[in-house]
Amino acid sequence: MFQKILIANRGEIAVRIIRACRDMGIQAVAIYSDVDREALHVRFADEAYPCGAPPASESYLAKERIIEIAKRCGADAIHPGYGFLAENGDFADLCEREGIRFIGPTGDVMRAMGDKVTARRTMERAGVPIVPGTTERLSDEAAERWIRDVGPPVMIKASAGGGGKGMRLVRREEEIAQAIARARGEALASFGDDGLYVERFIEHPRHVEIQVLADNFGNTIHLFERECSIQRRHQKVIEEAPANRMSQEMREQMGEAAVAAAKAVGYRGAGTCEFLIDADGHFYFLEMNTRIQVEHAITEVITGVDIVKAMIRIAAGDPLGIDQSELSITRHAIEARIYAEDPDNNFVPSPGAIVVYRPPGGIGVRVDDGVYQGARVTVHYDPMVAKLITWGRYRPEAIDRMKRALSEFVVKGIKTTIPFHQRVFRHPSFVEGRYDTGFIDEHMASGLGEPAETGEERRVALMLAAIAAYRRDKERAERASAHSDSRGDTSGWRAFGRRSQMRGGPR
Amino acid sequence: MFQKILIANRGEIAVRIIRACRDMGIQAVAIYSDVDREALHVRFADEAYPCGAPPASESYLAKERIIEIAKRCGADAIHPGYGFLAENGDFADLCEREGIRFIGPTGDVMRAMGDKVTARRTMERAGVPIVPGTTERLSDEAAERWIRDVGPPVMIKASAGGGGKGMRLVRREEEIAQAIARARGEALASFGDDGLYVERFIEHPRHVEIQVLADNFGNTIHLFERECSIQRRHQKVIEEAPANRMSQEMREQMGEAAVAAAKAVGYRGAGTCEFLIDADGHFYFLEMNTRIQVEHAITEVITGVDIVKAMIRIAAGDPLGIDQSELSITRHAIEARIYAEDPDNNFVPSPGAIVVYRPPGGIGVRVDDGVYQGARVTVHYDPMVAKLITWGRYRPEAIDRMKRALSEFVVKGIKTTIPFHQRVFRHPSFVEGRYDTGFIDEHMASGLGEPAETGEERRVALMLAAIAAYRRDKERAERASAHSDSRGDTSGWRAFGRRSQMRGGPR
Amino acid sequence: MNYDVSEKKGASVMVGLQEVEEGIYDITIDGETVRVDAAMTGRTIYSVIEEGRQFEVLVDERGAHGFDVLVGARLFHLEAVDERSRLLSQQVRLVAEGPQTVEAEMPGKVVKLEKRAGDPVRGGEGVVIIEAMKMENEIPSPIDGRVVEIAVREGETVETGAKLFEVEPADDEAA
Amino acid sequence: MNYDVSEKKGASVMVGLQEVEEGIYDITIDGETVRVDAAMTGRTIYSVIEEGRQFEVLVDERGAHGFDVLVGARLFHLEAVDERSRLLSQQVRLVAEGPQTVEAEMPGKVVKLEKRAGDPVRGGEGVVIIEAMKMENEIPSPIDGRVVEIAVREGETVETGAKLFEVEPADDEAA
Repeated sequence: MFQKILIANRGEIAVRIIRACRDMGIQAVAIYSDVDREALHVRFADEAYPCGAPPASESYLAKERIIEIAKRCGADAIHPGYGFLAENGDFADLCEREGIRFIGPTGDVMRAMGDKVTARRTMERAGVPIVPGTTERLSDEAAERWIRDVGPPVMIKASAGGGGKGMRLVRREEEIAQAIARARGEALASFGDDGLYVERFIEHPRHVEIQVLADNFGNTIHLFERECSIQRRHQKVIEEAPANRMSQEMREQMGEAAVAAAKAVGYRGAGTCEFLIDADGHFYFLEMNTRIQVEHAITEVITGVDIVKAMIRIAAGDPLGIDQSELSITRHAIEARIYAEDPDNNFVPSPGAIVVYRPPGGIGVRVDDGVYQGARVTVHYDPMVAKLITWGRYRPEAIDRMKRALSEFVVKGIKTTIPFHQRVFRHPSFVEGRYDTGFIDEHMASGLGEPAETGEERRVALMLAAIAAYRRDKERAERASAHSDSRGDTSGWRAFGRRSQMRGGPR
Repeated sequence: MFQKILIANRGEIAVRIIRACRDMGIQAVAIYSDVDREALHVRFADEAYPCGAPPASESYLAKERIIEIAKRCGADAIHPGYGFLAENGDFADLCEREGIRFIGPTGDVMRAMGDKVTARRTMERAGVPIVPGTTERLSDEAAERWIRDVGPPVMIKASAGGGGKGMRLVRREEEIAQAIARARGEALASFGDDGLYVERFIEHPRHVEIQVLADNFGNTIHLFERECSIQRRHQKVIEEAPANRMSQEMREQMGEAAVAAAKAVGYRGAGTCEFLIDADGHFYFLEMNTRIQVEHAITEVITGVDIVKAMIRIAAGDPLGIDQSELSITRHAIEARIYAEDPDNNFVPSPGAIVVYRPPGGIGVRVDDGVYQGARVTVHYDPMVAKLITWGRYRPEAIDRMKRALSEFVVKGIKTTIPFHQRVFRHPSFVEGRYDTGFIDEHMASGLGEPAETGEERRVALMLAAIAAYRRDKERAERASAHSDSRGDTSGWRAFGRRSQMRGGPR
Repeated sequence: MNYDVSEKKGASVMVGLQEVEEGIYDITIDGETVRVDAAMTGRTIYSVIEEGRQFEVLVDERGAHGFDVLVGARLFHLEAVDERSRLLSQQVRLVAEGPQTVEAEMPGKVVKLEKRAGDPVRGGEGVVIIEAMKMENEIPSPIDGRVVEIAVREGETVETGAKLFEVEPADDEAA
Repeated sequence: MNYDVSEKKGASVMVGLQEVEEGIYDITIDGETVRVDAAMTGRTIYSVIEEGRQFEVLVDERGAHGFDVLVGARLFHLEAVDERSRLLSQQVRLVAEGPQTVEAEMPGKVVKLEKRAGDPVRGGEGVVIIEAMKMENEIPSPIDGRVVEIAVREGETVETGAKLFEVEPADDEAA
């Protein structure tokens, strides 16, 4: 087993991985950019080294520097977390060349899955259902011909694509030529590769993914599914496991498809196969994420399997040691991502110092966070500050606990998406489990779903504003009089001063 | 279902019950003594009413006042938690007479179990194995005769007993007469009842208990066992589930015995049958606790059943809705009780204000606490401030996470037993699961098990003491100079002042 | 003591406040007086008890008279002005009805200008786009009216509080 | 700047400290100098980095020169005295070697006196029993010697810091 692992990441996932190292008795090495010296992941680490200036390109993406730190401190392995270098095949290759184990699949596997056209062809060969469309890069003419044959609506996508870049929806034939041109331009600009392919467009699909684990001895298992249909700007905000409206046989079919996909590319480690499910309940392979997912925790809850520890053991060459037959779904889990954004102001980022931080607790609640009271959220990195995971024996219990946990979760100093989540979990469509990727646009357009303001809450708010104003004025007056005379003075303000000291004392 | 429940308790269990009410959409009413106005359970409640002076006898034990509050605020039911009025049969009767549902068994059942001699007789009749000994109250002569017949070592116990009061161990025949006299005196003083009985003394037993749930429709199930052998002064400090060295058939036998015991007294609600297990692996009924246990959470973890919610549903007249066959052990869980005591100073209580409070988090960790940063721990009540529960697929994973969680748990301002726990969970006998109720006396006598101090830690401590002293001196000097002249002054101290302001700003 | 409490752009309510003993207040709203026990439990977190009902309320000061008050899941942006300061604050409000200046709420990079000086603009319509935290954020006009000035250039990096643009209300166009 | 750092009743170690820039120190112990980056992350919690190794260290001030320092699972009770104050503190230590006064560490009720004035007592042996937090706590003598005075009565309630009893060292009996 490894003696020392360098975590090439920051925030909650770095803390999550450090915890796994602690649990395994492995030394954890953190790296930090100049603004992260006081970040939580540094405080949790056994060793910590600066890795450069705040911009990720100069620190958390600085391949050579990170390798050099790993070699200098004698780390056996590097865990990339998610984002940053997690799906960078060249970095994986570099690690192996330098004799440091990269905790994840090989660079070749990442590249094979990174190129969507290649991935689609591989999956098709492996018998995994893909979204109907082309499986090679198309010339303008070929693309136009294909679209006219099948007819709109279709989606033009960049082969090197991801994150919605180089993607164009075609609803009317007149749009074809311009859409192709735009997509190529964006693809070239974003990825330096203008290869395109075309897919049939699926209206309001559901997004369901399968977690897989594969070791170096041909053992490949799946840990069931996660439903990730609650998205905003192609960004997942709420996930749950198991999925809604999922029959046991569909679960098995998707699980087998995901295992087949992983085997088709000789996958190693933890990975996720993302699928779209259309209105008729057909599922289509979308892409494979060759890393740990943000939402891995809900799968850990329902199966009891520690996925990060499994990744480390697999990378160290241990056999998986878990048989598919041992696994069953013993809980229902939900995750809410808490972002430093202002949901009442178009989700504008809200950086700053966290002056009050009280995460929720109690039964059925797990918080994976990367901040603490006094921590500072900067503009440089992903605005997610915490993941709130709740569970129960059944889904309603998990939702009840989520609503309760959100009501306990106090973060002051920055705005967060906690109030937004409180609206989502009260919404009938969510409570019934009948939603798709259109949920937020349909139901959460600003204002919509806003909790009906009770006169009660309003009255209390008015009173507290007055009380807070009064207390502030009073303290100011007290400070003033305290300066004006240092002799004993018996004005109400001074008396208040003494009382408040008494309040501090034992009672 | 109830609309409103009054929680006749405080601290972590009151918070636990309020959370269950929140999860069920039930209004939670807190009561607070004069020192508890700012306690966490008050902040979490929907309603809160003062119940009297700090001494429990004048507040949390004031039956009539609590009933009166419940009636005034229109509570349907009262949850007593543990301690205080939880096992007070008269209070249960009073509630029912006043038309308020007491969440727990009837007063008669409590009394039947409260009187040890009656309980032993009932269990014997129900075929539940009891510690060999007498099953009626004994005269001095009868007691002495019995002891001489079987021979020492024997334990003389108070029939009304509990908490080690009125208990005397007899190792030599010469001690008999005095031991009987002492036990009677103590029993009379403590319980106003000098009834005694005698049991064979079991050396270093293990303490294993079975959680049961029973509804009003004759459904009685058990939620498997908890091992509570790690005790200090008859007080549990660490519990785990499932128990060590427990075969499946012994688990079934004990489960059946516990269910039989509950049925024998027509039990309703959640209860716990405590058993002693001797060195040969025989188990003997010790007593039944007719309330929620401090350590209920580890059973919730391994079974997924929310015991507090089940108690409320049963009291409301709902059927249990869980069949024994549905239940299985899906995790291993451990609880460490965190007390406001100084383990390095003979566990002297350590009340005071909590200036820093950072509970642990992440995978496999639950914290049930009754405090917060800024809260005040008083001398008036039980010194337990939090329960730390960790779990894993298997026991070693639960222990690894416990050690990690303890290392993350920061409580400053008061002393806690966290360092003590860190020693226990490193001890080979615990790690191997080979321990009994003698564990702490044998292995944790003060100093023993103290972590080997590394020169490293010592060096760092010396450095930080110097740094802290330096920073304090520096700030004092700065404040001084700031007063001495308000004009711009460029001494090092002033410059420091400016720099520290800069540090406060965005970076 | 009396305070005028109002939601931003909302009518104001007169709140009478009398401290009975420390932390205990008699509060009068719409002629009705209630006794309130407001204990501070940690920074900015109040435990409020009114006739038995307990509320956990978080209060953040915002500027001279502003208070963000969170009750349950509901956040209120309020202004509390004591009688003495009321006149002044009214003047402030009048000013606030003239041309509006919009400032950057966080540091970031200006990636796009969607309006030019002189363009008409609707309230909520985007004027500039700023990239921060790996996301593009459209900064909208607070009011219907016309863009008076754009104070930034594309590609420029701005700090918190930097002036982005100025808009004047539609009705001012009559002038 | 130089500090004498010692564990209670332990030998003291000279620690040299030179601030390089804010939060960065050159620390000299036993002639060896290392560079230490000590960042404060929240009250009393330090993140310390020395040649890459990171330690989370909690420091509590205790009285004039006392610091409780928690490193990992290990708590150190230390005294850090700068050179100027050393002489003074040495006098204090000398005093501390005379008769010892034991005070209540928490409020509570005196339930039992186990010694009388004049009784010989061993270090660690109980002198009075105080009940607090529903538990009886035996307050032991800090040293071998003789009880000089018992300052409380059974049944009496005592506040934190109240004098409980005084003992004088055995060797003083020679005097």
